[in-house]
Amino acid sequence: MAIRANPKLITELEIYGAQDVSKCYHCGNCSAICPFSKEPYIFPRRSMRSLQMGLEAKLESDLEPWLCYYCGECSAECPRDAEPGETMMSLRRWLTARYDFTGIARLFYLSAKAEILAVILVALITGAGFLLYGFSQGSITQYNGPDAFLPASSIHIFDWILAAVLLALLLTNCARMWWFTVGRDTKVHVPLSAYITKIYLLPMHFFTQMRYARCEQKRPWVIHLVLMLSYVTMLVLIMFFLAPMWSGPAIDWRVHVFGLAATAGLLVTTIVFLRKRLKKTEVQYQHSHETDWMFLVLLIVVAATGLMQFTLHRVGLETAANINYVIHMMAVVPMLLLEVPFSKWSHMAYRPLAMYFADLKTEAMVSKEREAVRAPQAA
Amino acid sequence: MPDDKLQIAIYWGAACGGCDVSILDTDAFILDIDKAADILLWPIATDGKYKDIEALADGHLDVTIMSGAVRNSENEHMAHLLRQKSKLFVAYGSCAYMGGIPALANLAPREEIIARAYLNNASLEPGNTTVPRPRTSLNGYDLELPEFYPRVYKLDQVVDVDYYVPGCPPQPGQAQAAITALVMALTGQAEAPPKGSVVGAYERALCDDCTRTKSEEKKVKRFYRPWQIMQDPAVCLMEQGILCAGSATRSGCGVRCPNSGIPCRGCYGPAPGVVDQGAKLLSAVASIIDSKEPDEIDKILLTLPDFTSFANRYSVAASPLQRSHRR
Amino acid sequence: MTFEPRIVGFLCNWCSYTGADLAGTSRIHYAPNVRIIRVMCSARIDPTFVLKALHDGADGVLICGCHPGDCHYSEGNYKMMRRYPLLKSLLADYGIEDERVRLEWISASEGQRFADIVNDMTERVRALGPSPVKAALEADLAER
Amino acid sequence: MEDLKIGVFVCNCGTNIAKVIDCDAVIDSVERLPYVAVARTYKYMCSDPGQDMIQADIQEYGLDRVVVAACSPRMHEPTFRKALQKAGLNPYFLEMANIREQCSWVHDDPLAATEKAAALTAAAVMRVAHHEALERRSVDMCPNTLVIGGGIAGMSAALDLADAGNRVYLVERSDHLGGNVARADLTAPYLDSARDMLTERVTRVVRHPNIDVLLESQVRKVDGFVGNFQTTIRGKADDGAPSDRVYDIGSVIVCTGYKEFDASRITHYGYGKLPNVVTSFELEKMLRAGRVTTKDGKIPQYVAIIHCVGSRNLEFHAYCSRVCCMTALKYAHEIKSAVPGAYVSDIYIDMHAFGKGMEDFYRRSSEIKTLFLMYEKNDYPVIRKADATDDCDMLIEVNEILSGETIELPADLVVLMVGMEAREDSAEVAHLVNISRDKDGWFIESHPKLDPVATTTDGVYIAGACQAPKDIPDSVAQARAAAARILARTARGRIEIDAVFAEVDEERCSGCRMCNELCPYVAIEFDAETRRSHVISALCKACGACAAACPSGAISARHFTDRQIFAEIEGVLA
Repeated sequence: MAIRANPKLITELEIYGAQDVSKCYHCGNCSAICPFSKEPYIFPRRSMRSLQMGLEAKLESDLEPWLCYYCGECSAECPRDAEPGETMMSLRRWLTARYDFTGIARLFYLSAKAEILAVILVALITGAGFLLYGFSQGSITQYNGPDAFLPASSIHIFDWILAAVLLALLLTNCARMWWFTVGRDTKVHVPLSAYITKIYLLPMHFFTQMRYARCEQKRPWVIHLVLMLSYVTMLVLIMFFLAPMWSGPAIDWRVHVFGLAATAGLLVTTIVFLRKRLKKTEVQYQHSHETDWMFLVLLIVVAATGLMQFTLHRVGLETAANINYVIHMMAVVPMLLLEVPFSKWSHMAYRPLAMYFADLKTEAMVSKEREAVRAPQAA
Repeated sequence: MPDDKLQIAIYWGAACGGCDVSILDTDAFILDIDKAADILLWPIATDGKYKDIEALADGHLDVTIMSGAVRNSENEHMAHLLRQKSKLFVAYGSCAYMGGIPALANLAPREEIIARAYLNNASLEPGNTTVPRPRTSLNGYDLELPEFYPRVYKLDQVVDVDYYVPGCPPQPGQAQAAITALVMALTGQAEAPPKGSVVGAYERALCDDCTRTKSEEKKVKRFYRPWQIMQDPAVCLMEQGILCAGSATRSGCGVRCPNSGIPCRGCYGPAPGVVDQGAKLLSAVASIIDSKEPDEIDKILLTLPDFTSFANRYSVAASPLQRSHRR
Repeated sequence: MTFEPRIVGFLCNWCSYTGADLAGTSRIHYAPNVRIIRVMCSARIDPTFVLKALHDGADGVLICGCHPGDCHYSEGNYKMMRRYPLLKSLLADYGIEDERVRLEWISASEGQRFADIVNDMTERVRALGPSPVKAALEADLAER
Repeated sequence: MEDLKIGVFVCNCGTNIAKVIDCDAVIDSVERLPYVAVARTYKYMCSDPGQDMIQADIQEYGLDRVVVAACSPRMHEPTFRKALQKAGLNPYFLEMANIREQCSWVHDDPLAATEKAAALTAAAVMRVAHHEALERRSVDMCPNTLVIGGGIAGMSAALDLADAGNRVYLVERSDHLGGNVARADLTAPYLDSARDMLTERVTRVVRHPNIDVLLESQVRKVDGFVGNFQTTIRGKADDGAPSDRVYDIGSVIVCTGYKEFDASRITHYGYGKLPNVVTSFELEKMLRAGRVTTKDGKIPQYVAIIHCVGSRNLEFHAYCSRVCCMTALKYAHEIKSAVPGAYVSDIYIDMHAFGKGMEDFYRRSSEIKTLFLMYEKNDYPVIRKADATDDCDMLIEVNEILSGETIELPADLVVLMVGMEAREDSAEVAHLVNISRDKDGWFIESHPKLDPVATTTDGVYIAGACQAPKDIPDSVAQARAAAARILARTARGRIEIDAVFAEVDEERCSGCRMCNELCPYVAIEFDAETRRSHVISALCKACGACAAACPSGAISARHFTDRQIFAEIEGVLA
C-alpha cells in the first residue's frame, strides 16, 4: 500500500527548526558516523528521507528521533550541510507536538509568542492567586508558624494537585506515543511479557542515559546527566520533603545538602547550556529554538529564586522571602504546567520510553526472524 | 600412301554426334581435309578399327579431334589411346571442352540414372528389369560392356588436351577456321596457337555480337520461358525477362540462337578468364531481379525453375564442384 | 581427435568486419573455426568465391553484410541478398548441405551477435561432418 | 609470376597477441611459403622501432611485398602503408593479417589460435603476391560547403567557415533557423536565455555575405566525391512552386539534430489522456510565455518532473539522452520563480550532472527545496487521476529507492522529460550523403574517440545531436571542429583520393550493360560509340559490386581482384 507523500511537510518542519533537510542527497555519511545507528534503527539518513518526502504517517511512528542525543557528529560530517542532527532535533519537537492531544505543544512550537503569553499568563494567575491566598489567611511578614503567609502544608497540597494534573497530561501523551510507535504497528507485535521482563530498562535509561555515554565526546553527557539528576532530586525534595525544607532558621542538613547540591547542579548546567547556545561554537548548539530558550530561562529563574528563597529565609528577611516565594512559584508553575507536558521538558519522559520501546521492538523482530528461520526446518 | 599427308583421327566419346555433323557441315571443305590428310579413324564417316590405331606407333597421328565427354571406360580407353598416338589432341565441342549435356548427369548419382533409364521408365515393357552390366554371360557367351562411370568427365580431366574448340556443336565456319589454323600450324605455314588455348571462338561475350539493343534499365519482376511471352526481337532478351546466357558466354557461334528468338544457352562456355560460367550467370541474373524483399525475391525466382541446369547446362563437369556431392 | 570444421567467412568491411573487430575489443570469445576474408562490401562476393572455397576444402562458408538498409554503399547488401537464394539452389543441386553456406546481416555494433553466429554455425557444421567435396574430386581424378 | 621477395612481420602487441598466439610458430609456418624472404616477430610493430625494422628489412632484403600480422587493418593499415612508402615501396604492396581483434582477443586455446593466426598470415602472404602497385591521385578541393540543418550546430559551423572566406549553403527544412534550441526558454546551469544566444547567431548568419541561407529547402541529391560534390537542393521559387538548384560543393556537414521521444508511447504516464501531463517542450512553451498553469488555467501547487522518458530503459531507448537531467533542474528553478508557492518534485533514475557547473547547479536545486525521488530503471512511476477528496489533480505512484517505500505523490502538473531520438528521416539523410547509422538511428562517426567528427564517407562530417544526444556546448564544439577540419583541407586547395576503384577491361567488355544500373554512384558510363562500359574512377567508391556481377569477368576491383581473393581463399584453407 502506497504511503501518501506530503511535499508541504518539509516546509512545516522549518518552523520546528529543520531548515536544510532538502540539501541532503543521501550519501549516508551521517548514518555511518552515528554511534547509535544500527539495524533496525538506521538514522539520521532514513528520517531525513521520510521528512524530505513528507511521509507523515511513517515519521509519526518512528522512534529514531528519540534515539539520538544530538552529539552533532552527523552534522559535522555532512558534505551538503543538511544538518542531520538538527533535523532529528526538529523531528523530536514535531513528535512532541504530535503526541500531545491538546494541541498546545504544537501551538508553542509554531509560535513563540503563544508560548511566552501562556507562560506570562500562568505566572500572573499563580502570582495573583498566591497573594490573595496569602493575605486572606496570613501576614506577609510571617514565613513560618501559625499565620504564615504561605503555609507549607497548603503549598504541599497545591504541589500534589499540580503534579496530578501534570502527570495526567504527560501520561496520556505517553500513551499516545506508545500507540503511534508500538501499539498500532501491525508488522511487529510486542508480547506483554516482554514489557514486564524488560521494564528495568526504563529507569536505567532514565537515570543513567548510558546511550548518551556512547557518543564521541563525554562532557555533554555528563552535563546533561547532572542537569537531569539535579532536577529530579529537586522534584523529589519538593514532593516529599517540603516540610523539613521549610523549617528553619536552623538548617536541616539531611535534606538541605541535597537541595543545595541540586540547585548548584541546575545553576551550573543551565549556565553552561546558555553559554553554549549563545556562543554557537558547537554544531548542536548553533540552532536554538524559542522553546529551548524558554526552557533554560525558566529553569534558571526557578533555581535562582529557589536559592534566594533559602537564603532570605535563613537570614530572617521573612517579608522578602515571602515575596520571593511568590515569584519563585510564578516560574515554577508555568514550568511544570506548560513546559513539562507540552514542551522541551517532555523529552525526559519520551526519550527513555522510546529507548525502552526500541529495545522491545528489536527483541520482537529478532525472535520473529528466528521463527521464520526455524519454521521451514520444522515443516 | 604419300608421307606429306597429315595423319588424323576424328573420334567421339559421350556425344550426340552433332560435332561430327558440324564437320561434315563444312561442305566442300571436307574435300580439302581429305586432300590434306589421311583420316585413319572417324567412326561416323569412315571404316576404321581400334586395332589399326593400337598398331600405330606412338605419336604417329598428327592430330586427333575428339568430341564428346568421358562417361564410360571405353570413352576413357580411347581417349588415352588416341592421345598416346597423336602429336596434337583437340577437345572438340562443348562435351569434350566442358562435359556438355552428358555432364548434366553429374547432378544425379549413377544409380538414379540407371534406374531412370532401365527400371522406372514409361517406355519399358512391364516387368523388364534388365540392366546393363560390364559382364554378362548368356547361353555360353560372355558379353562385355564398357563400365558406366559414376560421373562424367570433360576430356582434360582424363587426358592432356592441346586445344579446345567450343560449341554445341561448333559453328561450321568456326570449325573450318580452327582446323585450317591447325593444319597451317602443323605444316609450318603459321604460328601455332599457345597450348591450352580456345580456338574457333572470340574473346568477348556474346552480347558483343548480339544486335539486340541493350539499355541500362534491366529490372525484372518475373522471368519467362521463350514461349510464355511475345518478345520484342529488337530488345535484349534479359531485359524482357527471358533468361539468356549470352552475357556470360563466349561469342563465336554467330549469335544463332538470339537471332532466331531463342535465348543463348551458353554452349560456347564462359568468357576468357572466368572460372565458372554458372556462377557468373547467377550474378548476372541476380543483378536484374527487381526487389529488396526476400519473400518477393523467392517468388520471382519461382519463375526460374531448374536454374542450375541452365546456368551450367554445358559446364557442370567444368564447374568447381563438378558433380553432386549428395550422400 | 575430433573434427574441427574449417569455415571461410566473407565479411563486408564496414559493418560485419567491424562487428567482428568489436567482438575482439570486447573480448567476446568464440569458436576459432572461421577464417575471415575481408571484402569492401557483401556485393563484392562473387558466387565463384563460395564455389572456390568449397572446392578448396572449406567445410562451410559464412557470408556477412550490413543489415538491409544500412549498407555503406547504400544497396550492396541487397545485391548479395538477391544472389543468395540462387546460389543456395545451385549448391543444393550439387548436393551441398544447406547449413554449410549461410548469409547473415551483422552491424558494426553486433560483436556479440557475430560471436553467437560463429559458434552456432561451427556446431552445425561440426554436426554435418567434413565436407566431402575436396576428397571426392581428388578421388574422381586419382585413377585417371 | 616474377620472383618476389616477401617480408612477414608478426606483432606481439605487447602480450595482447603473444599471450595466446605462439608468434614464433606462426613465423615457422609461413617461412616455408614461396617468395618469403624474411619473417620476424616484434613487441610492437606499430611503434617507431617496429616500423624502422620493417623499413630496414625492405632495404636490406630488397623486399617488394610486406605482410604485417597484427591488429585489425582498420586500425593500423594506414600506419604500415606509410612505412612502406617511406622505404620507397608502393603502399599497396602491404597486406595485413588480423590476428588480434579476430584471433588472440577472441580465442583462449593457444593451439587453435596459433593455427588460425598461421592460416590468416599464410593467406596474407599468398594474397600480397598478387598485389599491384596503385597510385593515389590528387584533385582540386572545392572550398564551398553544404551545411544540412539550421540549428545551433549548423549555424556555428556555417559562421566559422564563412568567416574564413568560404561559401556556405545552409539548408533548413523549416521556415526559420534555430532548430530545437529555438524551442527552449533558459539554459542550464547559468539560466541564461536561449533566445538571446540564438538571436545573435541568427542575425550574424542571415547577414553574412558568404552564407546562403536556404529556408524551406531540402537536399535532394549529393553526387561526386570529396572536394568535388554536386548537390541538388529543392527550394521554393518566388511563386512558391518547388524549384531545384544545383551547387558545387567540396564538403558536407550534416547537422540535422534530433526529434523528441513521443511520450504517448509510455502508457504509464497517460500522456494525451491526462490533460495536465505535459512534455518538457510543452513546458518550455509555457515558460517562454511566462505563465505556468494547468489546462484549465489554474496555478499548479504540486509540480512533478519525471526523468528518462523514453531513455535508459529496455523497451524504448537504452541510451541516456544526456541533457534531460540538467534541463529538469532548470525547470525546478524556473517553476519556483514562476510559481513561488509551488512544490516541485524530481522523479529520476540517476542524476547525471556531468559537465561544467552542473554538480553545483544540482546542489543549488536541492537548496530551493526540490524534492528528489529516485526510481528503478524500467519500474515506471504510474500516474492516475486523484480522488475528489485529494488536494491535487493527479497522484503518482513511485517505488522510491532511497526510502524503500512505495509512495503516492500529489501533482497538479506533470512534466515528462522526453528523451532525444534520431529523426525519422535520418535513414533518408544517411543514404543521401552515404553515411551509416547505428542501431538507434544516430549517424556513425569514423572513430568514436579519435575522429568523432568525420564519417566513413570522405568529405562528409557530422555535428550536433544527429550523431548522438548532445547539449548545446558539445554540439557547438563538434560543429566548429567539423568546420576546422574542412578549413584545414580547403587551405591546401588539393586533396588526395584513394587509388582503390573498379576498372573495366574494355578488351573483354561485351557491352551487356549489366553493371550500369548496379552502381549506386553512377560511376559506370556506357559509351554508345564503342559499345563499352567504363568506370569514372573518381566517382567509384570501390564496393566491387560490379566486379562480382560482370558476367564476362571484364570488370576488376582494384586491390580486391578475383585473383587476390582466390589466393586468400587458398591461403586460409592451405
